[in-house]
Amino acid sequence: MNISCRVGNLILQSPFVLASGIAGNEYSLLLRALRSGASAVVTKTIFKDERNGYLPPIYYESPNYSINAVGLPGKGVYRFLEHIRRAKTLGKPVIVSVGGTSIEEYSSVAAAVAKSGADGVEINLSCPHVEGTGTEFGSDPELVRRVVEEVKSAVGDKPVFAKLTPNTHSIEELGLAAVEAGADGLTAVNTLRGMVFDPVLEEPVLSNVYGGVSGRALHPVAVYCVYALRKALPHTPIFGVGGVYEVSDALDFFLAGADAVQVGTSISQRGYGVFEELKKDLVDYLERKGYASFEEFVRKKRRWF
Amino acid sequence: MNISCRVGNLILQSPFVLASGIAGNEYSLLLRALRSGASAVVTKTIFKDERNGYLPPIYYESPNYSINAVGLPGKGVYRFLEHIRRAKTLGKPVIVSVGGTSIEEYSSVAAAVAKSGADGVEINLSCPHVEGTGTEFGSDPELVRRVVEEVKSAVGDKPVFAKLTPNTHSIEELGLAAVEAGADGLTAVNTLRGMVFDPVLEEPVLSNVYGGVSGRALHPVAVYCVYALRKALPHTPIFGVGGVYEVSDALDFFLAGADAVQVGTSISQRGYGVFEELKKDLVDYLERKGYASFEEFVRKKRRWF
Amino acid sequence: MWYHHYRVSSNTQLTSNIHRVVLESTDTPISKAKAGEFVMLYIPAVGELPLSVFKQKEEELHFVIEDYGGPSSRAVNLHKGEMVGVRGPYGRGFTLKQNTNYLLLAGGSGAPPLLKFVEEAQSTPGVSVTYLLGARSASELFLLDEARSMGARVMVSTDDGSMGYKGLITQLAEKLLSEATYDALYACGPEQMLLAAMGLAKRFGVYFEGSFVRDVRCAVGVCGLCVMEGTGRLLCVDGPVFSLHELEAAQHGG
Amino acid sequence: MWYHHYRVSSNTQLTSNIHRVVLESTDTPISKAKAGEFVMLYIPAVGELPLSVFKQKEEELHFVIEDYGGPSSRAVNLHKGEMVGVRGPYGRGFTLKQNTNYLLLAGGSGAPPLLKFVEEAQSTPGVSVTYLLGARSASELFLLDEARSMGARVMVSTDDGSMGYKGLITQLAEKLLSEATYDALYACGPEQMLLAAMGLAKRFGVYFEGSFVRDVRCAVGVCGLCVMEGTGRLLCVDGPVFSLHELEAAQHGG
Ligand SMILES: Cc1cc2nc3c(=O)[nH]c(=O)nc-3n(C[C@H](O)[C@H](O)[C@H](O)COP(=O)(O)OP(=O)(O)OC[C@H]3O[C@@H](n4cnc5c(N)ncnc54)[C@H](O)[C@@H]3O)c2cc1C
Ligand SMILES: Cc1cc2nc3c(=O)[nH]c(=O)nc-3n(C[C@H](O)[C@H](O)[C@H](O)COP(=O)(O)OP(=O)(O)OC[C@H]3O[C@@H](n4cnc5c(N)ncnc54)[C@H](O)[C@@H]3O)c2cc1C
Ligand SMILES: Cc1cc2nc3c(=O)[nH]c(=O)nc-3n(C[C@H](O)[C@H](O)[C@H](O)COP(=O)(O)O)c2cc1C
Ligand SMILES: Cc1cc2nc3c(=O)[nH]c(=O)nc-3n(C[C@H](O)[C@H](O)[C@H](O)COP(=O)(O)O)c2cc1C
Ligand code: FES
Ligand code: FES
Repeated sequence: MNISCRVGNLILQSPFVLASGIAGNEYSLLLRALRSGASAVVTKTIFKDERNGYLPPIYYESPNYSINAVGLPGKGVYRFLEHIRRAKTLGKPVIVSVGGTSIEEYSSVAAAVAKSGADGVEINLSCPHVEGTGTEFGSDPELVRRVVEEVKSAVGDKPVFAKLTPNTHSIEELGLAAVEAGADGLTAVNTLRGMVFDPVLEEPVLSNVYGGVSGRALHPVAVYCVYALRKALPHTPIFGVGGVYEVSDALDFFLAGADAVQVGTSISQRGYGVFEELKKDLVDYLERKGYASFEEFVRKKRRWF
Repeated sequence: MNISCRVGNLILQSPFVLASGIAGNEYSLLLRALRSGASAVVTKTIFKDERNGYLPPIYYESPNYSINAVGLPGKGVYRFLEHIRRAKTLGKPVIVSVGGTSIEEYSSVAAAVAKSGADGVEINLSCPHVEGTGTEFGSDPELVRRVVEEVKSAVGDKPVFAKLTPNTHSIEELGLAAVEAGADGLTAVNTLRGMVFDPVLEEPVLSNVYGGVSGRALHPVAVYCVYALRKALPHTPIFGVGGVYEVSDALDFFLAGADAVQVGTSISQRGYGVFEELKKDLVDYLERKGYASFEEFVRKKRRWF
Repeated sequence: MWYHHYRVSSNTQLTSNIHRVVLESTDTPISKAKAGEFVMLYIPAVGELPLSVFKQKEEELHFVIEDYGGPSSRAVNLHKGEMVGVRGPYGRGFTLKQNTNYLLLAGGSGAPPLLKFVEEAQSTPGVSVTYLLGARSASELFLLDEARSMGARVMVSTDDGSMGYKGLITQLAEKLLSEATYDALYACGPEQMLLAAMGLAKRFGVYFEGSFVRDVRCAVGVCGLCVMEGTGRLLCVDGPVFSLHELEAAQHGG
Repeated sequence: MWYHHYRVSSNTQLTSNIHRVVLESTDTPISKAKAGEFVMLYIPAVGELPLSVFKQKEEELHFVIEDYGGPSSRAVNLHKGEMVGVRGPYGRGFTLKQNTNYLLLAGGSGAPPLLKFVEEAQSTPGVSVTYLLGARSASELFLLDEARSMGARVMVSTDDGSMGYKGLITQLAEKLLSEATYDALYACGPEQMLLAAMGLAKRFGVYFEGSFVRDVRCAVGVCGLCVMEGTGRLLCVDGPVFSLHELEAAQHGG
């Protein structure tokens, strides 16, 4: 069963990709995800300079959701370039997530990683818990447009994905702005702003007080976002992200219009084995349903658009 | 143990109120909720004219969330007035949720229900799945301002609550607009736009294709919304709504700054008994922790503001 | 799991507008339903409708469905092999007690829950069942042998007298109630018939339960659309079967 | 449940900057940890830090905590009655095999997982344990009787010679390894000590495991901050205990 797919001009052996920020700060971890069956990886969001991130607690899990406020720690782009080169040694696409607290930072980081061999750039316009970056750019279509334009002109022909926030009244508006400004594709979505208290200790758990909700709770919202984007943009490559645990979660995204999915939080519960399991379960599903390939399934099943 | 509380000038015997749209379309159901221990009820959203709503499937439940697109069916305001009068016979507050597809409709419905004895009006600025109402007004601070102003001047001294959407990049902005325009309080939040597929049948389940996510998945997002509003508006009465199943869910809201909570989806799983259970569990909690009353707990535990 | 998935294994026409549809589970079947309990049948891209469980085996679900012109038109035309979703069972069914003499009144597609009741009654000590089915004419009667084979005394009424008693089913029931003693009167059918049956039960001092129909959309007690007006009772969780006592509360309101 | 809640039941100072803190469960206790596994200790409004489980009974958890100046300063000052959260146990601990002659090297607050190992080894057939604790001076040594009472041969080293062997713990270990045969060398302590111990193990051809420290924040394998550089291994899920083999992969990268 052929489960390869195309997302823009990226050719993927399967529609299962590692999401940004999930143990994606080191080449050896990126290689591990790729060896474990991810068809591509998105790195941790990279900034120009070193960032410490927040002190723990930075992560909390309930049966219905996870929430994190890691605070985008990282060594800065120049120390990361070597990691891009090393992560590429398996020949699978390495997409680098770029961040910035200014349009200039976004584009200079993007230029640097593109030059070091990134196969694509994902612009993090959607981190919900760090001031001065992420949603502060990504909630305003005009800023989305400007960031995407600058990044696109900085990276030349490397594909650029705009990663969008679900914390909006109109994800279509944000997606349209990104695509009009030259984005080659979209990633939907980042986490929803949320908060958790420990009820016994009567305290907000996260050191940052609030954070981003991912996992199962995010799933139906993320599926809707992909659907809304697909309606508005019939031909734009779209990664679906949010609560992919089982193959049925991935199918939701494919049916809603995603070309491939990224996998994040579920790795904390299912480990890296999740990639091979998803691939196997997708093959089983397609066989059982009598599809000849993943591509055929996608082509046939988009009746509601 | 005294668990009464004030939400603006409404005095409630407990901080547990029936949320709008949960079997709130008939006086006998409102009375049932009140007799089952709700300290107040919010009615189904009422429009000027009769509305059919959507055909089933209109509701879907997973362990992690519920999703609905009921489509705001109702008999229209004039046939509902009698229900308000009858629901009031127990002497507990009856808050009427008002809808509109124009500012004029919102305010005329509000005027009619206020005259028929509604103890408060909640403006539904946040239904995510019906075109021409709800979020179409509630996502734009300027429209929020105008609707609230008109409704407030139509209902005189009856308290007006603006019910807000979490589908926004800044709930503070919406809350501030409502309060500046004269809202006496806020209800946070309505459902998040979402979508669900049946993976075996490969179809979007809801007849409306997308709907509103409530229940457990909404909870951390709703708690954040209340927190953000409380930071921005230290003295505004706030109802927290979203995924209250156990008393610990309610405590999350109280700790985040809510004065009381509304209970919706959990009734589908726990039945009307949920109100007495929440009350009992709150009393137990306060006793175990050594608080003298609910009011004392609230006063003491707001360190992070 | 919200929807349990089933494949249509047969569809038999019983009358001009009533079909028997049999489903076979393709994953885990729904749990056991009692007579009067219902499920929501989801037909992809068509809609969802409430249906009483008529028969249930391990992996099988049987319905008797009448074509009313809406989604039910599609339901009666389900063809072998089609996939559907089923959720439930929901609600509260008919009470079954030992040593009781039951009179059952089924109006048209109201038959399924009562036929299921006959089946359940079969193995209950001391129970005797008289099953009445009413229709406009003989060609609209169905599944009489089924009822007989399960040990019920079966009688029918037709408006045109083409078979059995000529007249309304409630008139036949009135006749039977005046001739003999019954402990309980259970009914399912159009609202008018149910109200008439309720009147009979009161007049003859017989315990009554009836299975009603309202606008069921969520089936889990949140949308409120299936309210039994004035009672605070929801058909989907508190019914669809209500006793006389519960329905009188309906009339008094509050 | 993410956090299991505990109340501090005692806090005993062991050295100038090392305390033994005992917690008592107030709801459900965490499940059993193996020697080397760790938990995250959450001190409200302060933070969270990874700690090896030192002792564990049904409802009790014991830690040995050193004050490093950050959140650990608050942890060593936890007072009786204070409420905290604990999540875990996380990671993979030390391998314990029958009929093995272990040499354990504990540097300062690296003692707790190895003391727990001594306790587990006690009831394992054919196991003998030599436990070395190293510190700068005699006043910084602690819990030696605890180790002795559990059947370990205990030896100490101090930099200033104020007690036991004068010199580094790895020098003492080198001496012992040249004098006798050990099947396995297990170590926990500062990274420099661990690397030196690893060198010894290689030189003497002894099986090695060491418990390492990295920047543990999520403890569940998502943030990536605890990566053992170049290995693709995460300390929080694949460690904190790594064998020589796993660590050599670290040096070769990829
Ligand atoms: C608990 C329960 C159990 C049931 N069990 C069974 C069973 O076992 N077998 C069975 O056959 N049925 C059963 N029913 C009834 C069944 O579910 C449907 O309600 C019934 O079949 C109505 O069919 P429909 O949805 O096709 O028609 P509807 O959608 O009700 O419509 C019928 C026709 O009337 C028109 N119409 C309806 N409402 C309006 C309106 N407001 N304005 C204008 N036009 C309108 C429609 O367009 C259509 O043409 C049960 C119902 C309940 C509540
Ligand atoms: C698996 C595991 C098990 C452990 N078990 C134990 C145990 O049983 N007992 C025990 O005592 N410890 C244990 N530790 C270590 C412990 O969790 C803490 O890491 C250690 O106590 C550090 O303490 P801290 O957080 O207070 O200090 P840190 O926050 O690390 O800081 C120490 C001091 O250095 C400064 N500092 C730290 N980093 C920087 C920087 N980047 N720039 C500038 N200043 C900096 C801080 O401000 C502070 O003053 C374990 C660690 C791990 C990973
Ligand atoms: C711990 C953690 C760290 C994350 N860091 C980033 C990040 O650096 N950049 C980014 O764009 N998204 C980041 N995300 C968001 C994920 O990439 C993803 O969009 C989101 O978690 C939803 O997917 P999931 O439900 O599969 O986790 C992070 C998520 C988690 C849980
Ligand atoms: C079936 C259903 C119908 C609803 N109808 C309305 C409505 O008419 N008006 C409204 O303001 N909110 C409506 N809501 C939203 C709820 O009042 C509430 O804001 C939301 O469900 C979150 O709370 P919960 O998680 O406790 O359900 C509805 C929710 C559900 C589940
Ligand atoms: S059908 Fe929704 S409450 Fe009964
Ligand atoms: S601490 Fe986050 S991955 Fe190990």
